[in-house]
Amino acid sequence: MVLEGDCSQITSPGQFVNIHLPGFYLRRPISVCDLEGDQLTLIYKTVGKGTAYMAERKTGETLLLLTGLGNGYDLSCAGSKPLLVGGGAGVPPMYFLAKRLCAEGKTVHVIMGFNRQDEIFFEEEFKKLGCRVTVTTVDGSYGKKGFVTDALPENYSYVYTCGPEPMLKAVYKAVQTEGQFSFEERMGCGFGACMGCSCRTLTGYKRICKDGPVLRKEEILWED
Amino acid sequence: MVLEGDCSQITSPGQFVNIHLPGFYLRRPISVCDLEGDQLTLIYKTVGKGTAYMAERKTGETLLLLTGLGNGYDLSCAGSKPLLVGGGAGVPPMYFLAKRLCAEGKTVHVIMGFNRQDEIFFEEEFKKLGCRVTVTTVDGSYGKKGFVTDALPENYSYVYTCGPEPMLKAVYKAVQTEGQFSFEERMGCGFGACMGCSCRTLTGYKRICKDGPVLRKEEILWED
Amino acid sequence: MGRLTTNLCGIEIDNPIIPASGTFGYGYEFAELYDINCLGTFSFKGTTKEPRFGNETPRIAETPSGMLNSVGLQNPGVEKVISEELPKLKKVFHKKVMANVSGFSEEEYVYTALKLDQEEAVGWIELNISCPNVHGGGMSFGTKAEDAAKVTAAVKKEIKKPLIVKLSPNVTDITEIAKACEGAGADAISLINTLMGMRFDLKTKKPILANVTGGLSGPAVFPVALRMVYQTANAVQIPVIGMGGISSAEDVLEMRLAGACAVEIGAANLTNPFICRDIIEELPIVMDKYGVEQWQKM
Amino acid sequence: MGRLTTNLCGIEIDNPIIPASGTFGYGYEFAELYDINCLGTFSFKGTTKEPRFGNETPRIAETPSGMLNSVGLQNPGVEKVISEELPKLKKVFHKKVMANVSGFSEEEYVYTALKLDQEEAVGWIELNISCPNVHGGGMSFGTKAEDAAKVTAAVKKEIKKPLIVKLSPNVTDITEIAKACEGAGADAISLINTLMGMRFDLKTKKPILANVTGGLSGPAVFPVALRMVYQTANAVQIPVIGMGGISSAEDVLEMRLAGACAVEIGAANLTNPFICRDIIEELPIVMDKYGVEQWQKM
Repeated sequence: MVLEGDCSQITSPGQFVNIHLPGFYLRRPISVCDLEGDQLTLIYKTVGKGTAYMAERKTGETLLLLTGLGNGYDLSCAGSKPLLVGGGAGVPPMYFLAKRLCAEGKTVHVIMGFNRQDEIFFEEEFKKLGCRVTVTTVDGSYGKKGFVTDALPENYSYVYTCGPEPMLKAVYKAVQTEGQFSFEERMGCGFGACMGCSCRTLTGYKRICKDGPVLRKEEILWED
Repeated sequence: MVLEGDCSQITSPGQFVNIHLPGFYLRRPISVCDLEGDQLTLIYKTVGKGTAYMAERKTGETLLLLTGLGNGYDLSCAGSKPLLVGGGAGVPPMYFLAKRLCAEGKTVHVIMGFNRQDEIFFEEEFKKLGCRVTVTTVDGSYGKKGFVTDALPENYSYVYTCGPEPMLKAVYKAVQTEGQFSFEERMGCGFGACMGCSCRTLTGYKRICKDGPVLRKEEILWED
Repeated sequence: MGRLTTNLCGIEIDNPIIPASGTFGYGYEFAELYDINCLGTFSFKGTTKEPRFGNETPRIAETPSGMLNSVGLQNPGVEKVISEELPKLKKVFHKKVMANVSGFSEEEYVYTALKLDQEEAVGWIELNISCPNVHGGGMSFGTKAEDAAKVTAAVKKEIKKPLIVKLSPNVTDITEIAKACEGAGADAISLINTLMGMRFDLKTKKPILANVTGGLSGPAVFPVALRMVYQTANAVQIPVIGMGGISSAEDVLEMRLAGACAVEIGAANLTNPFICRDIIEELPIVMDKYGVEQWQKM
Repeated sequence: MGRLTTNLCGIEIDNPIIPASGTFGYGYEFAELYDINCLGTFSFKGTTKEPRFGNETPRIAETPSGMLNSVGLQNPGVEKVISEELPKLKKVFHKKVMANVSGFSEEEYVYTALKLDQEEAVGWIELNISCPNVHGGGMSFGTKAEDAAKVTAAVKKEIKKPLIVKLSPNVTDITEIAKACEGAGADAISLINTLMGMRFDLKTKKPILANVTGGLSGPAVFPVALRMVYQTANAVQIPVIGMGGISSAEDVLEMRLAGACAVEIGAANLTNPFICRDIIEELPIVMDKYGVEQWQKM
C-alpha cells in the first residue's frame, strides 16, 4: 500500500504508523517500509478483518493515520558492515533501514527468513539498493533451508533485526555483536498513553509503542 | 437515490425497504418513491448520521437492503377520484401510489404539504403523471398558505395519506371519506420479528413494520 | 452423529444454533425467508399468563454496535400462544421448540410454564428471570440469588421437561445466581439477557425510549457475555447456553471456548434475518479453519 | 463566566471535558500533540503506594466499538509520581490536576491519597475503587456498599481536597454503592469504570488477555454508562461525573442530560489523541444546535 501525505514526523527506519480503519475500534500499527518525500510505502500481510479491509482499499481513497510513532533504529551504531535480519512481516522495516544505511555508504548484508518460497517478497528491491541478500526458507523451497540464524555470516559490525519473537530470541543468542531488536505487542493507543504494550527490560519498564519498538540488545530481558 | 436490483418483492405503493449501512447497527427504513422494473427510487431527507452516510454514496456503489416490507396501500378502495395527501417526508410514497392509480385511469388529486418553499420537491413529477396538484406551505412562501387540511377539495372518493403524526391526525379529523393512513415508528427489524414498533388499533395490536405501515381509517386508535 | 450435533439436556439437536426469544417471534416471519428447520431449535417470544401490549413506543434505539429495546414482553398470553401461535409454529417448524416463560409472580411463572410444559411441540422451558423492561417483575427475580432459586424450584417441581433458567447480566456476581439456580434444580443456564442501558434525544432532551431505560444487545455486549458465560461455566456443572451479541460463526466458536454447549442468537436476527442459517452453513468451514472436528468435543 | 464553565466541588474549571485516568498518562505525551491547557482538567494515571508493573501482556484486545484492557495499574508508585511525574506534568499543564488513587487495602488508599493531597498541583483526589484488573483489590472495594463506604470515609477523614469516588458498573445496584459513598463523605461520584469482559483467540483457543478478563471501554458501553449516570444522579445530591464511551460533543450533551455535571473521556483518547481538544471546540457549536446556552444550566 502506497500512501501520500505529510510524513514529516517519520524520522527513523523502524518507526511505524497507526492506521484508523472505519468499523474497527483500534488502529492498526504497520511499520514503515519505505518513504520518499511524502510518499509512504507499507507492506502488510492480510491476517484478519482489519488487514483484509486495508487490502480492499482502492486507488484514490483516503485513510487517517498517525505517523512517526516509536523510537526507530539508531543508525549511528551501524559500523561499516551492518547485518540486517528480517523474518516474515519483519522484513518491510529492514528495507527503509537498508536504504538509509546504503545511502550512508555502508556495506549492508540482509538476511530474510520466510516459511516458504511463495511468501518471499522484496529480494530484488534489496539487491537494487546494493545489499548483499541471503534468503532462508524453513521448508527449503528457496534459498538456504532453515532459519535466519542458519545463515549468519562470519563478519559484521552490528545487527538490526525485526521479526517474530522466537526469531528475535534466536538471533539474540546467535549473534556476536551488539544490536537493535524490534518487538511486536498488541497495542492500545500506539503513542505511549495507555500502557497496553509494556514490557520489562534491564533498564526498567518500557512501552513497546513509545520507548520501542526497538530495544538495544543489552537492555533486553527475555520473559520466559 | 436510485438503486438497481431485484425488486420483485415490492408489490404495493406504501411499502418500504430497509437499508443496511456499514457502521450503523440498525437498518434505515425508507419508503418506495418509484419503481420501474428493477430500478428503485428512494427520496429521503438527511437528518442524522445514517442519512448523511446515504447521501455520501457515489454512483456504482452497492448497498444491502431488504425490500417489499410492510403491507402497502390497497388500491382497490380508491374509487374514481382518490385524494392523496403527503406531508414532507410522506410525499415520496405518494408518487409511486399516484403513478399506479393514474395507470388505472383514476382522477388523482395530490395535496403536498411543506414548511417552506425550499423544501418542495416532485411537484412537476406529479403533474407529469396527470395528477391535479395542490401545494401548501406553512409559511405561505409557495402555494396555499397553511396545512394540507386547509386545501382539502370538495369532492373525492377516498383518501391515501402519509406524513408526520400530527398531520395524519388532522387529516383523519378533516376528511369525509374512508381512507388509508401510513404511520412511522422507530423500528428494530422492519419485518415483524421484534415487536419494536407495535401500536394499538381498534382491531388489536399491530406492528407498524409488518401489519402496517398503512392502517385503514376505521381501525386507527389515537393514543393521546 | 453430525459434527454439529449437540445434546441439550437430553434432547439431541442438529446444531447448537438457537435464535433467542424475542428476536424470532413464533418463527413464521422467518419461515417466509428460509426453511427454519435447519435450526437446532429456537426460543419463542416470551410468554406470560395474561396478554400484554408491553411498553409504549418508542421501544427501540440504536447504539454503537448495538441496540436498546424496551418491548416489555408483548405477547398474547399463554392461552392464545397455545391455541393460536403454536399451531402456526408447528406448520413451519417440525422440531422441538424452546418455550420462553416470563411472569410477575412465582405463581404466574409456574402457571405459564406448566401450560407450555404440556405442549408436545415444546422441548424445553426457558425461564426468563431477567427481563430488564418490566417493572416489579422479570429482572428482579434474576438479580437476587434467593429469589432466583425460589422461582426455579417452584417451576421445576411442576414441570416434566428440562428447565433452562435465563440470567440477567445486571448483577455483581453472576456465579452466585447461577449456582443458586443449579441448586434449585435448573437443568441448564442461559445467559446473558440484555444489559440495562439508555439513550437521550438531544432534540427533545428526553430519553429516547418511552420506558426510559431498555436492554442493550448486539455485538457491543459480546465481550461481557463471553466473560459471564466463562465465569458461569466454571461455576456450575449443568450446561450453559451462551448468548449476547453473537453475529458470526467465529463468535459462536468463541462462545464455545468460553464454555457454552450451545448458543442463542438474538439481535443479529433483526439486522440480518438470514444470520442463523448463514452461521449454520459457515460453522463447519470455520471449524475446519481452526482445526475443530466435533462441536461437542471442542 | 464562559458558557462551558463548570464548578467541580468548589473549583471552577473552564469546561467539563476531563481525560480519564489511564488514558492520558501524566499528560506530556498529549502535550506533544496539542496544548493540553485547553482541558478542564485531567485525571492522571492511577497511582498506588508501591510501584507496579501491572499485568502480563497481551493487555489489549479489540471488541466491536470498543476495547478491553487489563493493564492492571502499572505505575511507578506514589513517591516517584510525586518526585518525577508531577514536575514534568506541571511543565505542560498549569491547571489543577485530578489525582487518581488505587490501592489494595484501606491503608494503602489512605497513604497514597494523603501524599497526593499535599501536592499543590492536585485539585481533586479521585478514588478508584473499581479497577477490574487487579485481584484482591480495586474493584472489590467498589462492589460492596459497606466496603465502598469504609474506604471513602477513611480517605475523606485524612485529606483536605475534594474527594471523588470512581465506581464500578459491575454491580447489581449502582445507586446503593453511590449512596453509601455519599453517606461516607464523598464530594462527588465518577462513573462508569470499565465493564468486565473477555475475548478468545481462536488460533490458540485461549483468552486473548494474559489476565483472562479485562475492562471493556469505548462507545459500546456508552448506553450502559448513560443509564448508570442517570440512576446515580437521581439517587445522590453530590455532583456526578459521567464517563464511559464518550466520543463526541453530542455524547457529552447526552451525558449532561443524564445528569452529569462534567465528563471524563477515556478510550477515545487512545484512538484519536486529539479528541478532547476537538470536543472542547465542537461543544459550543453543538450546544447552539440544540439550543443550550450555558452548560451548567442545561
